[in-house]
Amino acid sequence: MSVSLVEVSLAAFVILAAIGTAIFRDVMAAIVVFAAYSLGMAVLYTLMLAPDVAMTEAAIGAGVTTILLIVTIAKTNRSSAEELIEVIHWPAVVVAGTFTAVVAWTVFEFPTIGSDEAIAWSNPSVTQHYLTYTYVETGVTNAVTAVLAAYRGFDTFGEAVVVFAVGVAVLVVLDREVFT
Amino acid sequence: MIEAVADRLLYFVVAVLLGIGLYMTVASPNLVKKVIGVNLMQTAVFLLFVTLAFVEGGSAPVVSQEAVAGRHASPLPHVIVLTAIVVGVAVTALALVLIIRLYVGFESLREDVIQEVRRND
Amino acid sequence: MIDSFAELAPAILVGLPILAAAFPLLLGRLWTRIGWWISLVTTLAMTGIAAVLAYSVHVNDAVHHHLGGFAPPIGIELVADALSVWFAFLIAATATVVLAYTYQGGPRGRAFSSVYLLLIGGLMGIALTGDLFNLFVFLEITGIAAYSLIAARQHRDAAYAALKYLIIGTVGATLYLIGVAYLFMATGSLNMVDVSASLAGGGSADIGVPLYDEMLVRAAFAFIFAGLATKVALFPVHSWQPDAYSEAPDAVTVILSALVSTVAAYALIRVTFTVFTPAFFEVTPAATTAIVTLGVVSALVGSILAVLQSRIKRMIAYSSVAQFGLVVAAIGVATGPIPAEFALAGAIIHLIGHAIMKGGIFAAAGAIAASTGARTVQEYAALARRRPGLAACVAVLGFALVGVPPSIGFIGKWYIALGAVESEMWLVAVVVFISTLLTLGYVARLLERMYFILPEDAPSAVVTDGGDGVSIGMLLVVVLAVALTVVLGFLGGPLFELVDPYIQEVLHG
Amino acid sequence: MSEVDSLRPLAVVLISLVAVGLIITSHRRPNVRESWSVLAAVGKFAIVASMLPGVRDGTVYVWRFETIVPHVDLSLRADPLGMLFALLASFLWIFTAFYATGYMRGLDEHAQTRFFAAFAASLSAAMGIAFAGNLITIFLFYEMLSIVTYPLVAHDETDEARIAGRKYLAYTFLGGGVLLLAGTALVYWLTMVHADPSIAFQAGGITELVAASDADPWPARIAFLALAIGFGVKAAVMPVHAWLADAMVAPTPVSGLLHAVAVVKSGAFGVARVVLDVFGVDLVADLGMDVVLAGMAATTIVLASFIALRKNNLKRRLAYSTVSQLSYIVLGVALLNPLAVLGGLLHMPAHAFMKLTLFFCAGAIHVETHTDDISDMAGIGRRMPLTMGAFAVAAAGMAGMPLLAGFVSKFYIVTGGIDAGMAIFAGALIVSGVLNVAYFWPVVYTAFFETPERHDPKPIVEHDRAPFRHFVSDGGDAHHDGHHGGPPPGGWEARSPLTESTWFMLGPIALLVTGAVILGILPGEAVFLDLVEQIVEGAVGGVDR
Repeated sequence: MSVSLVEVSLAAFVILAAIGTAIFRDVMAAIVVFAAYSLGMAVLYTLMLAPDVAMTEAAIGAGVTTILLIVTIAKTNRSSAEELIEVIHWPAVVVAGTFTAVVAWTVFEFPTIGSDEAIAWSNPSVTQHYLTYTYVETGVTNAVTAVLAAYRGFDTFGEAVVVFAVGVAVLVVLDREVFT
Repeated sequence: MIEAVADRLLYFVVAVLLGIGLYMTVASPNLVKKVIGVNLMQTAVFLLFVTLAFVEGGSAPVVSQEAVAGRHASPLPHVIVLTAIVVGVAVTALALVLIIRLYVGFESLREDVIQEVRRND
Repeated sequence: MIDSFAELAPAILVGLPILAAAFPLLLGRLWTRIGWWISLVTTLAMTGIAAVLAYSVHVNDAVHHHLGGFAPPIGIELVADALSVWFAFLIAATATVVLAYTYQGGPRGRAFSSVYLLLIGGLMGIALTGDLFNLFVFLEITGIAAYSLIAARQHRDAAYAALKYLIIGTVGATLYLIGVAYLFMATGSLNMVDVSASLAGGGSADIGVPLYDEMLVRAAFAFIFAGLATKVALFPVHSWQPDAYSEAPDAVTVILSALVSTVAAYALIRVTFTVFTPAFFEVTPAATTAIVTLGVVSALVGSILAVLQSRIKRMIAYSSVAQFGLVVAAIGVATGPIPAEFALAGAIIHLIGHAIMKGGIFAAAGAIAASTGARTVQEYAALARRRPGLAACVAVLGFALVGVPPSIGFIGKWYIALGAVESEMWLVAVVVFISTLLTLGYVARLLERMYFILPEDAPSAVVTDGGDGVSIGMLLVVVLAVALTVVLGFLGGPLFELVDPYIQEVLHG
Repeated sequence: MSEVDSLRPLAVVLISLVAVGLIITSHRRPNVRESWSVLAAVGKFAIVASMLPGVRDGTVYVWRFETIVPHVDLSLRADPLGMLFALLASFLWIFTAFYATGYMRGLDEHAQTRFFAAFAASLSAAMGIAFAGNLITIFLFYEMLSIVTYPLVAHDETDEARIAGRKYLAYTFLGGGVLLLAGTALVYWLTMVHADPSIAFQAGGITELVAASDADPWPARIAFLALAIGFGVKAAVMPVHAWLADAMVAPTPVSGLLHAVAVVKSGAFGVARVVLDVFGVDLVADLGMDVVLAGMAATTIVLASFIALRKNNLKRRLAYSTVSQLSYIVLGVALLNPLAVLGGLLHMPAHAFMKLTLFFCAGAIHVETHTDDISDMAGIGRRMPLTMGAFAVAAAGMAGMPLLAGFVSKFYIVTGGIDAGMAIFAGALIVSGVLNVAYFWPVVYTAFFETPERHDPKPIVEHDRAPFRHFVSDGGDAHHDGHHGGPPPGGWEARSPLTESTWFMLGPIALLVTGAVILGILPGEAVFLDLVEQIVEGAVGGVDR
């Protein structure tokens, strides 16, 4: 695949934003940069043919998460920003760098992006089954919706449970009761 | 080599983002930034899934009404990511509530300060 | 009759506690203690269902429940086989018993009941699911419930322990998810059985050649192992566990120590043997070496750290790090070149045994703290005079942990040691035996304090009056754990028979 | 040989466990409590004795329970070797039960209930070891014995007692938890190669083990060493003997019964089981392990005798004597020759009777006069004539004086050693005999032929160095009395044997020393010789006397 300029610049943007999030000492600044990062990711997802994911990321990653973070800062404190940039923790850089290097090393063994020979795409009983029979079996044209709601509805059930669990968990953590 | 990298560019982006996220989780003294670090790692994994679902010259996974295979991105990784995004934000919410409670208890969000206080207990 | 019921049972086991979790909140207005009763009814029903399911699986065959009627690898399945049913039963039964502890001992709120049920549902999902991504979802449900249960103790240290666990646990889950992504890239599938077949060259991917020597597959195993290792609390990613166990409310510690890491270790067994299978390790002996090494190091370091602790709950928590090290080492041994049935049996039996023993010890520690206020080794001085019954229970459980027969601790250790000998991994054998002495180191220290300190030497700061903090329910949990620990110690043969079908299946096809 | 299913072996184990419960529940009424001990002791002996005729006729009483691990069930078998140990320990417990009552009350000890309960429990464990039908079962009871004797060792709750207790636990768990378990696992694995695993005791050795060790002798050798040293820890074979001397801080009945009869004998008994019934004499010889074991035993015999010479505290001297004498048993068994095995096994009862007498004497002296050190005992024979008389007889027996119990067993070991062509090891016995005289004679001499005024403070070999002496010699129960014991001003008063002490203690002493004499004069009349011959017959082959 030839890499488009858009893709390269977006890649550069998210990496820079991520670095910014990591090094800005002011938490508020980090949050704002992180929100920009999420938006960058959402655009990347769109490029990768995942509009559903992109919309969710924009709404939840860039939206809800940012709001939650800001509320937290409002309830606590915004770390004083005498210096712009965090002190670099070199041992952690080595650890994280090693981790990145190991992952990058395995990446060379990956199928190339977008290859139709990659088994993740060409598996006849999974991806190809969804792409072929979704409408016949479920009556939905959006395969993502079909997988989400029908084929792997149990995951979605689990997802709903997670949300419910966090709701109740917050009650426990804050020692609150409802409906009393 | 260059071609091998170019063909897998976003995967390398994933590797770099994972590293940055891990760095924040391990090294950030501020608890809020630790949580952001965890989020960064998660979004990197999302990108990994979305990228591996991609197919060259394809379209979004909206399928035809016939039982014919079209050239669309694989829907399964997208579903995984959708679920994982929601799970991730839920966990983040819980983490932030814990952080607020910690701030009430320790009057700080810095891990080193909290550990110092705990040692002195 | 039983067969058709067994077909449904896995879905009921996972769904029931989760659905029931809504009711304590909804019906909370009616009656303040309704949450506890809902939990009790639910867990009792689950125990019964799990027992019937276990019986059915034992007599007939494994049950595969296709959720929504979509057969794997298209859909998700729940699998109740000769391994998972026992863990399902362990989860349900332990959840029921620990309720006895919470009746008086708390925490009690309605939200607590909900989260408790969600925890059980999450654990049940991990035990029964046959899908790699679905496992991740249930890991997260379990995690969220566990984090908040720890923070149910309204102390700032508990919140800190919960957040630490949350961050490490989430990173672990993320690592696991990366591993799943790699496996998906290699096979295009998420169903455990199908992925396993695909790795062997067949399955839905049907590539024709085994994929065991692919970098993708090896990296996938490394990530999944690393992710689950954080959940199991293996050294060096164990650091959340001592904080979590010692800061959580006592009842929560009991359920955490008995089930949470246990089920994570179960997931490790499941992934190692059902998904990757011994054939993978034959091609990748380095993986065996890595697992064994990490397990062994964890067993040694955990024991040594346990000896150094002064607070009881921390000491027992580090002991868990060590015991899980032994379990993981045994898992590693079982993947070795010489098929070691005994090692795998040892890992499974020691896992179950550890759940019973550790749950019992933590329950005893909680009861002792409730009645005397003693929470450090120092304060346990002359405890045998003040609380002879509880002290005796701690003594029995402690010796069981060391591996003194007759006890489930001995049985587990015997199988692990025998497995190490069988597969001629002498290092593991030596470590199993050395860990006996180290375990004795911290157990004996505690027992000596309890039994051989004259009352006048005992610190006076301890509350010695009353016994009002202890309820019958607490004692029941302790006594039950002691009884099970000893009785199961006589049943090593039958226990082996129960898990043997699974072992034969994964080791000999 | 026929096997008969029977509950009697189980009853032997359980009876004192039941007594433990009764002892604890009747803790407020000492008389009732002590009568449970005595009743259980008598009952236990009665059940053991009831099996004796059957066992003599070749019957083996067996009780089996659930499979603990695949192919191994929890089983108790009353075979001749087990009977030997069980008979001995249960018989001597009767005396000890009386003696302990007198001793504990005489000193008004604390925590008597715990003491008697743990005591009864250790007898259960000892019986379990005696009758265990396989390595797992014996391991189970071996660990149980370690645990229930720990409270007895640490009984005083002083720092010294606690340290001794820790040392004891560490050593016994090294032996039990680590080496025994490792050895058992190895044997299980070795026998698994050719057939179903088998770790049940068989007179003459486990057959499958022979085939397994033909292929590669090293695992079998390591298994043998692990098992032999594992049991050797309790038998106090050097270099794993150090716990025994420290454990002498325990009350004397403990030292007597447990550290001269039940515990240490269980170790020696275990070694005998391993040599005779696990590996079998032929395999041990093939593996070349007989020389190793015999070498360790012979070294222990001589070295421990030398150390005993240097001990001033009477109980410590007795303890090192025990270390030395136990290795007689191990040596006899290790020589593999029928006569030597006979002698070794016969030394079990012989040593038990004599050493128990000696400990009871030391205890009686402690209770009556609070004297623990030999240097303080000049002329004490006047004060306690019967006690010291019994002491002199038993000590002579220890040294191997003819007509006493020790002579017969030593005679067989030496003869067997020469027969087996290992005269050098037999030589160790002769040397040790001389040393026995050297360390026991001064005690007797001091007691009877010296007075505090005319006491030669310089013994044959110098005592421990002064700076250490106070601590080292502070064994026994010294903390109960502010002073250090020793003769009252003006020397010991003379007392008649009838009034020197309570008959709770004197009775057992008198009976035991009589027993030691009978064993020496009429070995054929006491049941032990026949029993031992039967064992040797089954495990080694005919005894040609």
